[in-house]
Amino acid sequence: MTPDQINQIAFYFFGSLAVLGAILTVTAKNIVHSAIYLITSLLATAGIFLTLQAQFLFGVQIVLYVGGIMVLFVFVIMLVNLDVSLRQIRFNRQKWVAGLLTLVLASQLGFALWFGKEAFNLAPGRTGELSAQNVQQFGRGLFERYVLPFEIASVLLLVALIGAVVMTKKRV
Amino acid sequence: MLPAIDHYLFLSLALFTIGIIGVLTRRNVIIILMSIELILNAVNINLVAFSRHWASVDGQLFALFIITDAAAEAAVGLGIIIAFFKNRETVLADEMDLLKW
Amino acid sequence: MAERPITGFANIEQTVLGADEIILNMGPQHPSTHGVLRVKLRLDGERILDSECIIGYLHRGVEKIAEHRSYQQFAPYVDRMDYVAAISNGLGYCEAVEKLLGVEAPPRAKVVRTILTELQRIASHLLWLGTHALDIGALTPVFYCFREREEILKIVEKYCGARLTTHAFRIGGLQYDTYDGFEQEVKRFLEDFTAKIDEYEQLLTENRIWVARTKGIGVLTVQEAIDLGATGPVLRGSGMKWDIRKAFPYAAYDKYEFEIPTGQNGDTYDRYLVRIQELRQSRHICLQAIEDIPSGPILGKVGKVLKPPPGEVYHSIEAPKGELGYYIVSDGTVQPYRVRIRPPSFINLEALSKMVRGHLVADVVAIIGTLDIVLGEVDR
Amino acid sequence: MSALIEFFTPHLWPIVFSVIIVAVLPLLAGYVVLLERKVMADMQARLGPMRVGPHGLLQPIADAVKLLIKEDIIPENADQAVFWMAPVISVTAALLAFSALAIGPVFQIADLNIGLLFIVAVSSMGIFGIILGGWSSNSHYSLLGALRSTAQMISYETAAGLALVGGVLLAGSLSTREIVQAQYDAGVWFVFAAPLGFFLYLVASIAETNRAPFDLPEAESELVAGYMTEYSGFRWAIYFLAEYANMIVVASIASTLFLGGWARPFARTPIFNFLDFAPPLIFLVVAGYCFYRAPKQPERIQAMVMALFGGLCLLLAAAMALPFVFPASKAGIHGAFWFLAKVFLYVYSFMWIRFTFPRFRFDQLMKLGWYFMIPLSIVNVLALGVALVLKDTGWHPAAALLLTNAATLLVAVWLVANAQKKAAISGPVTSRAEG
Repeated sequence: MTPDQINQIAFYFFGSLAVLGAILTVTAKNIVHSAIYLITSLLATAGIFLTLQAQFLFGVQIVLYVGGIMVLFVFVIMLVNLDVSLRQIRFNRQKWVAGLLTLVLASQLGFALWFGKEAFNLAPGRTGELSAQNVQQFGRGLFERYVLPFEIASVLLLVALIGAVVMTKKRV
Repeated sequence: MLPAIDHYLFLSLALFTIGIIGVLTRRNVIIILMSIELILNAVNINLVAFSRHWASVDGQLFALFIITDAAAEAAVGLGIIIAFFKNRETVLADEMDLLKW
Repeated sequence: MAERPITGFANIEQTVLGADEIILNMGPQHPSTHGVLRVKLRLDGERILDSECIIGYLHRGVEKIAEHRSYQQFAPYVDRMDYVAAISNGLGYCEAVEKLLGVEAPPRAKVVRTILTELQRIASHLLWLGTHALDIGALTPVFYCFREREEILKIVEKYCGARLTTHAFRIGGLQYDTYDGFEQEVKRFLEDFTAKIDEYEQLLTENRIWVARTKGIGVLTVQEAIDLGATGPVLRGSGMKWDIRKAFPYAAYDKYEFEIPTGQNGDTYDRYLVRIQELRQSRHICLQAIEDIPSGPILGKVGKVLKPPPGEVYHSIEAPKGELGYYIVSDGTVQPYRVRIRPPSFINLEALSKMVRGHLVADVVAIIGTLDIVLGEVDR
Repeated sequence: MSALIEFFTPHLWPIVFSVIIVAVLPLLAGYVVLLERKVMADMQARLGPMRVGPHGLLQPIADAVKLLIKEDIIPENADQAVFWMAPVISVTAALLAFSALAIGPVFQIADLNIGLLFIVAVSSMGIFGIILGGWSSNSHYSLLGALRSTAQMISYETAAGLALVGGVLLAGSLSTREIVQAQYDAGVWFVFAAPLGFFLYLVASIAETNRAPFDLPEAESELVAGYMTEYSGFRWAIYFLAEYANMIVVASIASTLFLGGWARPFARTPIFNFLDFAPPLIFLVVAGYCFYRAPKQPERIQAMVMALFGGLCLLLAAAMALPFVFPASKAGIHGAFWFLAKVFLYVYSFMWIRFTFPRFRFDQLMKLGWYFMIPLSIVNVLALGVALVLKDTGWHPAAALLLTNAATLLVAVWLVANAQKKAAISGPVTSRAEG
């Protein structure tokens, strides 16, 4: 078993886990179960990041997505009434139309990807490997080339923070 | 040798589609928000796969920005849900039919 | 919602997100309801909108039992009401029956009664302090308190053979005289005791978390306390200088000088300070009493069969928890026609729902603690 | 088969270490519990467990056996699958964090380049064990406990993370190995370079592990047992294991980042080389005490266990003395000793705090987190950044750090004073009752 094989196995394992989790997220009856499946899917995505040598992003995905955002989701789910939601109809009226249209869109995109590989120039690109020490590269990129988007993102977060606080206060 | 890049693209496409189906068909707003997270996640896989493909960290940086964005979106979205739930006692999208309350 | 502005609940403007209200049953199986009290709380998040006390899980019909026992036979039953201060219960009952009979205990008996009752008050307050601190999360004071309480229980055990439900007194005086070395042992204990109180205070009084947890919590104004009929440290913590030991002296209290500590704001912290001061005052009283115990008989002139003349009597004493009253009606037979007990815990407990409104769940625990209730007495 | 062996050969040591951690950690956690009970007893003027084995030395094993053979109860209306899964998540997260921790320079499963981030990430997963356990029990106490713990852990994780960022800034790396190396090279532990950062991490880590005075999620006197009210037997034991494993994890992080990791105190000062003799000597003394006490035990079995314990200590002392014979093994053996010594010191401080203070109320806890801890940790990171810039512009590092730390301290004092002023205005004023 070579490292390549391991990578292959890891990709298919995490990939199928992510898809399975996603499907169950959308179809689950209980919202908390839904959230758990989404967490599974996100963790599987983190695993995929790991196979792509994006270690820092792997950490960020777990800390922010799983440890932050999903906790927030679960928190809110517990605050809003759960017993009622179990008895409600899961899907809305236009579910068949919506599902069909989405599948059409997906098949179009898939068709384009499958038959248009050359057009997208998806042949193996540069042979250079990402260095194993890409945390340093990552930091450099963030604070040199992309420092302006970084600052904008921080402002965005601040705005979101204030917005969330203002909205959830009882009286504004 | 990793799986070729189009494997990642198809995985991403699958997640994206499932996310869209969730957004369009579910009634519960929280699930809709979670489906949006799925979509963003699908985009992240694409970005990171290309980052690896082109041997440059730029894609990862974009993915980081998207995660930031997802955090902001979740905070505001959940804030709206809580505010709405306080007023109308519902979290169903098709019952949110008032422009102002 | 509340009739008065919510004072203790610092300016949290509804941190709890508006989830729908839930009903939380605290007890009867709950570690910090001091027995089998059940408090039904209507909560908004963790904020209390309403509360209701449900009692009676420990009801034994003590008052009814009295009607089928002779006066002496009933005396041990009162020990089972406030079982952490059995001696005080016994004193109240004995004095009430003595009043009905028109006899008086001899001076020696009175002084010994005073000493034992004050020791019991210290023991009761120590138990309160330890469990109250434990409820608020301080794990250590309870063991320090029990260390000293153990000394008192040892003295009581040596005196009458029992530690908890003592049945220490008899109608008309005492059954036993003090044992040899009683004075020395009590004195030794009292002399060390100030340092021990300082030790508790070191752990709690200035502790910022303790102050934050108790100041402004469960505020009861003087008027509210009077309206609710609260007595004892709960009333004194609100600032009322009222103590039956001073107002209607019984036993030998008129011979000794002591102060009535009072609080100012009527919050949990003030009641804590009041009780700590009471510990010091009780020690002071005991020290005075132990200095000269008059010699003489220990049992007054009462017959073997007690047949009080028909009539009624109300006698109350200052038990550790407040005014403990006995209302006894005699029809001239050997058994009382009716005994009605005014238990301080039961009446102080009435204040609970007023005090907890607007506070958090954690404060309920602090407030139940500060009321110092014993369910055996509430339910009888 | 041969392919498998070939694949596993380079990973032999990591696998061995993982097995050791999974096997030893529950035992260690059990003995940390015993230690805690003994420390508690000592502070509370009593003896603590004394029955099982001499001085209660076998108590953890007895407890474990009792918990394992207890009836396994799942509440009828509980969400079975989630109820089953929640404690497993908790303990998995706690154990996974060990994979990047370095217990000494040799004993490490993997030296990740995102080491610290990985540890923080996987231990943040532990929240799910608590919140899902609380939710699935279908009990109000559990749910309130779960909600409390979620709010608390999110708030304090921010403060803890920012406090760690301070240390990482000083070290310039996320890898545990390089962080320790940086402290060794600098000749000073980061606790002295960033004392406020250490203090913030200490407080935040207590809150993160749900220990008193921040143990609101499981506040015994209010919420019975918080999120684990409905748990019993083995599942409860798993939660317990997770809690103590988490304690060891945060202690390990703190000793790696702030207390010099596996480096001996004064590692680069030759005068203090005599400290190398400390590890075997300490174990020798303990062994001597055990042998001294063994004949005095009331029961024969107790005497035997005591002697056995003494023998164990003797063995450990011999192991600690090994480096004097084979200098090559010094780094591994003494490194592990110093690291574990620091971890236990940190855990001891947790216990000390627990038995001294009453519990915070929930709103007070959140106020402390958001109004004091988080602003101060942000200021701390900024100040350390300024210090690093000053160093680059030619300042002496000590002077730069002194200046910036003083500035942070001023901010802290200002925050406290401000809060006190506010409390004085809004809160009722009480003077002591006269008596």
